[in-house]
Amino acid sequence: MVPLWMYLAVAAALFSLGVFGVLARRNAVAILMSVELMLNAVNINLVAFWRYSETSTDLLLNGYAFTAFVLIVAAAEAAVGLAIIITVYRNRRSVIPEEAVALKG
Amino acid sequence: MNVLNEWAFIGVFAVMAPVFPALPIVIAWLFRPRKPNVLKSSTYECGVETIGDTWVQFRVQYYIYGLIFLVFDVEMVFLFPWAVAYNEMSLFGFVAGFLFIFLLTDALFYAWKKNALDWK
Amino acid sequence: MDELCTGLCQLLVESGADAGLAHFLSLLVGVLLVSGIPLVTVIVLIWVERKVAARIQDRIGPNRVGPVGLLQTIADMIKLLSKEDITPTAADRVLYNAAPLVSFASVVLIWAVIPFTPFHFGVDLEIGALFFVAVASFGTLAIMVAGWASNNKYALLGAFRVVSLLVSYEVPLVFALLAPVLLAGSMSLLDIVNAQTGMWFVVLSPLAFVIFYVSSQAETGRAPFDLIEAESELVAGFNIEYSGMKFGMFFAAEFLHVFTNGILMALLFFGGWMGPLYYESPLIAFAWLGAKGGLIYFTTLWLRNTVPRLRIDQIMAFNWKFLVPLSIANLVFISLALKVMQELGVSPRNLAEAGFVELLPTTVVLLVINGAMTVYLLGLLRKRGQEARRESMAARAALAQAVAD
Amino acid sequence: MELNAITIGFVVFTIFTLGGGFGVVTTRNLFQGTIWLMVSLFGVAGYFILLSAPFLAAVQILVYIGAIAILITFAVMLTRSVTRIKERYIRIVPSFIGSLLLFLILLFGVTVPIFGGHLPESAPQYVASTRDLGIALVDENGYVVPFLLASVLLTAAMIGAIVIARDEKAKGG
Repeated sequence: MVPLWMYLAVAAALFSLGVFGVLARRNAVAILMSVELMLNAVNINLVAFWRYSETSTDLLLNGYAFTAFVLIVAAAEAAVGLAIIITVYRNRRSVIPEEAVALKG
Repeated sequence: MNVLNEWAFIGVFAVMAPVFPALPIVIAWLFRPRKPNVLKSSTYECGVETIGDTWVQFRVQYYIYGLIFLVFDVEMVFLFPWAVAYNEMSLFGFVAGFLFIFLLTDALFYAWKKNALDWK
Repeated sequence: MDELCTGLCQLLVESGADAGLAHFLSLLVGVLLVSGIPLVTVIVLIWVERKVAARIQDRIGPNRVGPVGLLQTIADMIKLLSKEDITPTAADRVLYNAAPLVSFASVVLIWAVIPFTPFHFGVDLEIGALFFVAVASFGTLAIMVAGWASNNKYALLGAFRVVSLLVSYEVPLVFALLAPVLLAGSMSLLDIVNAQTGMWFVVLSPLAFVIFYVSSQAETGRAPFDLIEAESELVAGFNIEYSGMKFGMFFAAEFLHVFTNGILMALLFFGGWMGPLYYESPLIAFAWLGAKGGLIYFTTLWLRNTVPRLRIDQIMAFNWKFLVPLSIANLVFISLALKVMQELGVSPRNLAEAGFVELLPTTVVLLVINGAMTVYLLGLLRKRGQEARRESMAARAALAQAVAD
Repeated sequence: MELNAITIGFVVFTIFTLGGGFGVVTTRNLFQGTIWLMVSLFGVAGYFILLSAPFLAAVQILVYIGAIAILITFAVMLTRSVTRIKERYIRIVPSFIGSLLLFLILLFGVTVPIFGGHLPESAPQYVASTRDLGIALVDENGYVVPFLLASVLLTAAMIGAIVIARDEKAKGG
């Protein structure tokens, strides 16, 4: 069996990759993809904790069910986020978030 | 542990599955003639020269279909555990599943009323 | 590891092989045995497809190579070997070459979970029914990749249309798939077949079968939904830049997918290997499954060769405004009726242990519901058809008037 | 760690997950970036199988590779992201240092000290099945409220996205 901390280490690495992508990438679609990476890193953690904790015997499905809900949220986020990117592109011909500053004070 | 044994089978299968189509392609690669020229390997557009990017702008309707599909895909996936547990479920759980379906059907009818389902 | 190591694996260990290696080798042999079935089938399928198409179109079809042209596919493969394989300069080479492999592999992988007889199958996954839907989504992505990597406007446009068609028809497909899962109370294909001992699911929910049939016809890109092959509109679509063996792989994948869907429908709705004397020998069970799957496969070929192609707006409207609401309504009505009957004690809770007689009341009620829905739907379709005809006649009359003026 | 199916699987899926993630944040071409993202998420699905949650793995494949990949591709094409932006990064150095620091803190400040030796290395034998999840999802003591809220969220997301993305003045293309 692979020890728990290895899963957590991989999840930490994936999360950091996602953070780097969000901070450094210019294109809004790439930023959205990096956010998906971060969400999945969280999912690895949730499932790993669920699997390795003693409570999984008595139907406490917290980790399992939470992962399912994170997936739903990720889907909703992708749908709305991409729709916003498309609309901003249509109005401003740009997919760079720094250039979409119309709502700034 | 037995469950993982099943998945080991799937894993080996998944590794082997692309090998089957790759074999004839590799064999063909060994035997086939190679006479490339500029015209042959240019983009095929019925003989007309290619103008501009391939990535021409597409209509938004594709995205809207993809979007509605995504939402229904997520919904359907979570109806599977509901359907599997159907026989052992309390009446309350059954009704909750129904509510889940109805809430999403609402969204479909909204899209229908707004003509978002029309191909234009 | 020991309790897992039986059969061939045990033999290998006893003859002195390393346990891990023996385990791997026995898995590999299993995989080769299971995957051999679709790989041999696909060679025959290409011949069947051409022969059936020829007969329907009043031709003879392949009849030169081998008896009744049976070896035609082999000859074609040898011909394909000698064909030059052109990769366009503008293409993304890695993705361009990977797409046909993934497309074919995604279909072959479905066979890992198909039970051939009660005792012979690759694996019986707990999530079997979901597995084949998930695997099929690789095929959709492969088409998208093929269209993009070709770097050709027609290929990309074709891929976009095909992909939006495929994802659209996946919705009714999966909603229809929920009906057998709900009736059997399990996603394992073995459990689903066993639950049909008393009554086939096609009798319990005929509408689910019809929806599944229509949407799987669309999923495989067959007429009347054959936008993949719309030669007259998109010069063949996403695979336009492909040639030689890679082009052949896309087609082999499509042929195999059609037959795979036939087998899946036989398993999900027609009781799989159930039939007279199936318990006598696995061979008879296997023959029953093959016969049912083959018959369904034949009807899809028949349909493909007789109906014309629809326009994309018609295809999309048919899916989203008819098939999807229908599949949801079907699921709602079936689950509601079954729950009411279960609470009243008329219907057994476990279909696998219920006999034919016990299931009779359930069957009658579900059939009546399905019949009522069908009558209503036919009325709806008739009305819609009349409206469409009136509209197009009015348009034609207006045109004639304009010309006369 | 001994060499068996699980450890081999773990190594393979780690390569998929992190390699794919690396591809996502470095590739210039966003279509290839989408494919890298799918490679990474396929690796995550593999982890779910190793962790005895095959249902979640199937959901992961269906939702991400079946739907979100297609959606991102459509969005990439619609915004012509593939060809338009030449420079990939802004403020690359501080971002790199920041995320590297975050990783080191997570690994050596949290994961290893807390979970390195304390939690059991072996997991419980019994694993909940999809049927258990189905019952728990709609149970009044289970997750019925989040389950229905998720449905509301999806409805809202769909309606919102349609309103945002729809173009009133029809455009050809």
